[in-house]
Amino acid sequence: MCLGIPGCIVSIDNADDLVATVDVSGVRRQINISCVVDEAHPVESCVGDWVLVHVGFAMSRINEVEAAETLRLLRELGDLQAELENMQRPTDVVAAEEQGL
Amino acid sequence: MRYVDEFRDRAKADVLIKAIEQLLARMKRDETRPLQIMEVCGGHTHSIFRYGVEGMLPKSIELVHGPGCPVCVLPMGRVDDGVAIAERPEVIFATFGDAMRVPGSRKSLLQAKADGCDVRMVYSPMDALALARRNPEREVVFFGIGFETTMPSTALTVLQAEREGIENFSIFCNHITIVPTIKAILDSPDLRLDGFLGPGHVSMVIGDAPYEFIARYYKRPMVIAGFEPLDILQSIWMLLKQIDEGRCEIENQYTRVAAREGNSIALQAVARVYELREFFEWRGLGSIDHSGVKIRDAYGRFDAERKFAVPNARIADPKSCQCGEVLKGVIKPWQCKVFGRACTPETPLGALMVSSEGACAAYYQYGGVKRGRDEAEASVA
Amino acid sequence: MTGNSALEGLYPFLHDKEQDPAARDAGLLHSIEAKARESREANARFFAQQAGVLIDAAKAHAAAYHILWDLVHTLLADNRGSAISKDVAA
Amino acid sequence: MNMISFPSRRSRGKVHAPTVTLAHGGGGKAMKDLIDDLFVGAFDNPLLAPLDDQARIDLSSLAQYGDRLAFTTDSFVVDPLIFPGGDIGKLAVCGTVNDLAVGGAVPLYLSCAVIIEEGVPMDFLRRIAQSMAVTAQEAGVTIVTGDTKVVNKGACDQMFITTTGVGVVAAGVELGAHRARPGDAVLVNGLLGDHGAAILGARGDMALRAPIESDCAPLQGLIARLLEAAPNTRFMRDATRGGIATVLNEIAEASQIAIEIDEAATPLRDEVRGFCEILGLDPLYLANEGKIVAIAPPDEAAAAVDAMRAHPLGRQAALIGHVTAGEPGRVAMRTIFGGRRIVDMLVGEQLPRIC
Repeated sequence: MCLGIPGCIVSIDNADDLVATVDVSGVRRQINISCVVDEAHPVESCVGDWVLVHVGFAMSRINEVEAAETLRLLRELGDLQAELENMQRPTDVVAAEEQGL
Repeated sequence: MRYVDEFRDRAKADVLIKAIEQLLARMKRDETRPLQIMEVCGGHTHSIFRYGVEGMLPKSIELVHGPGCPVCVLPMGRVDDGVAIAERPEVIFATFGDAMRVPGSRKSLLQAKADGCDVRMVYSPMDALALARRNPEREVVFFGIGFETTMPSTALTVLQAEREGIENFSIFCNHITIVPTIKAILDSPDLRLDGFLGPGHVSMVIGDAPYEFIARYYKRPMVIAGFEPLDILQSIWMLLKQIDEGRCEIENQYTRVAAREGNSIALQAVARVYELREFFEWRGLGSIDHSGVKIRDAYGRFDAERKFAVPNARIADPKSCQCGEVLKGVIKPWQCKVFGRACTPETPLGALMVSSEGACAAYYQYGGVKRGRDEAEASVA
Repeated sequence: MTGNSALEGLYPFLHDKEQDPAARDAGLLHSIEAKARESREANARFFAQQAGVLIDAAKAHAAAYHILWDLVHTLLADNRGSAISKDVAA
Repeated sequence: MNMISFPSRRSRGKVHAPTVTLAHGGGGKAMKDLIDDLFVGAFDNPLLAPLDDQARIDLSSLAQYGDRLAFTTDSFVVDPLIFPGGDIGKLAVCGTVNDLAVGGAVPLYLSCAVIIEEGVPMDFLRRIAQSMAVTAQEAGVTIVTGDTKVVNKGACDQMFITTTGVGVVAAGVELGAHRARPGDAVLVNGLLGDHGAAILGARGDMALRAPIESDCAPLQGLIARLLEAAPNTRFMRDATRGGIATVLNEIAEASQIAIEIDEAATPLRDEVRGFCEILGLDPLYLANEGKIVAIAPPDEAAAAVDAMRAHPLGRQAALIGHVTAGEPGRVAMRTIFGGRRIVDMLVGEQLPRIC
């Protein structure tokens, strides 16, 4: 449901109708940005912003901090696993040796 | 591709799979049956099949593919009504590509186009409005389908048409809401689901408050999930942690896109243009109260159902179709009597075979036919 | 209008105050009646629109039956069939 | 009606009308002028010049190339007729040349039948004829016979072209879809899906602007290099409509083997990826007009890839997978995410989706 893709706003084409152009991996398309423009984000400030595009509308601003945080959690999980494995290795080796005998 | 490729990273997938396996190993649970997790959203179903996520998961986790494809659940009668509008000589009928193949009782829009109707595929409702601007002597009707995610775009297009004073544009409104449908699934007596992956893009519009009842009254955990395969794995892991720790909460994995409070501009546009229907018919699930919207009187001139008399036919789902049971996770697609026989993507009987988002079509397309049967045979033996 | 009231409009069931049972039953009744009406109307509309087709189909059915009946009797016995079909026609 | 025979020493006619009319298909002077001016002028060669009802080709001249005649035909309809990276004329030559070349044949002669809707601008037609001439030269083929028809407005969409090609297969070259064996390598000669994306983009329905050009190109040169380097190549096919997914399924079916490809090794242009992500399309099913899938035995695979990479039309050639002994007829893909999915035949046309 609801195919959406991150794109970067590269130009404002019509500030009255809130029409902008986004770039998705080199492909460009005009979209409507009225759902992501408010007092905190006036239309002039939108160029360079990453948005989630759905059926020609920017439906959400992509939160860079949150994206980095999600990835950081995953990295930590990976580090933790690696550490645990390191700690377990001696017992594994012992177990293997016992089996070998 | 930024914000995409990072979330398709294979090394991180391995980490999550291992974490899921470890969690499962120490969890206290009923070992006689798998944990059933429903991804409500068709976008998730698509990603799961597209990236082969299901095969990476331990056997003790079963993904149940939910009703979250607005194209699939469109009842035949509504398709017939759309075709009837498209058949009017003055009409240009603009639609998203995936609605073209949905069968009506007489024909699909694809067939209507072959029969001479002016059916155009568009990417955005705004493109349909542009068609109206360019063709002032014709009536442009946009086939409004989609859940809460898509609703605001159609509403904003209506508001734009009003601002510009465009009179030859209207919406054939079939927008539906997923939240009451989750409730309907939770209310079904044969429910076995252990938790939900929440629809990330619906959530970016409505926020996470509307799901609270799932945790509070139905005591099921939910994790609002993004659509990249890593998002899905991480959400499953978060869900397992909730189950393991005995929590039932609405958590959000997709924080980079779906803010807790949703998008108030989008919601305001929705509230301005639409009002709730008493009930709406879903293919496979029947009539669900307050699960669809129609255009308010104030915008009645943009409502294709008022502009053109539609037959408003009701056509029952085929009796042999077991989509409802598949949707609730009672049976798997391949266990349906007609799956892959009378019901194929070329000649779909049920909702779930209609679009590639549908659970049955996905199984069929990505080779679940064989795998499914093998598993079924193995479980019998 | 805020996002919150928009949500209330979209999902009234989430914002239901503690309803008294009578009001709930009345609501339920109303919903059932609406669905029944809808169904009755669809039925009536169908028969109103398709009456001609249905009658034609019934007639065609009857005619085919007569031909078959005549044929069977012509083949199996003498020409008794026509007398019977006359009876039927009468 | 075939091109009419005229006395061989004659002056070439000239077209003065700005658009094609029914008279240009009527068999009279107008038609002669059209054929002379647009086609004979562009395709100029000794075999075509006499404009007899047929081209006559000396058998002994064919025999120097090999021991079997290859013969193929294809019709070309495309919307729009001119697109980034090509036009219907270029497509009509490349398509037939490639159909011959993937069978191991040296493409030699083409025929060209054109159906034109009345009202088509003469300059446009001239451009298409020129494009065919240039592409034919590039492909080393001669257009030796043809036919022109003009139909009423609305009876066709501007222009349809049918080309038929004749080529010769060298002795010893044996290619067949049934010859794939477990262990064989699956190769492609470059970035996939460019043509499909370019055409969809050029139609403008989805209002996407993408710097994607069709890969439309004649591949006889690349294929000759490939066969030199890997003489035991089992099979080749150009991955046109239905994309590589369809070709792989056809091979798996014909050879009763399984194929497994690796998504990470599958060459795709960033813009094509973006295009597919926006519209919810799968690039494996997008059409190509200058890409082949080749099945090579394991010991020749590396040489085949190197040979293709040394050719301008194969710079991004890649080994994308292997033939396996799995379930016969099954094509699967190891995804970039590490999962495995089935790559099935497409049901109907691929449509953009919102959900």
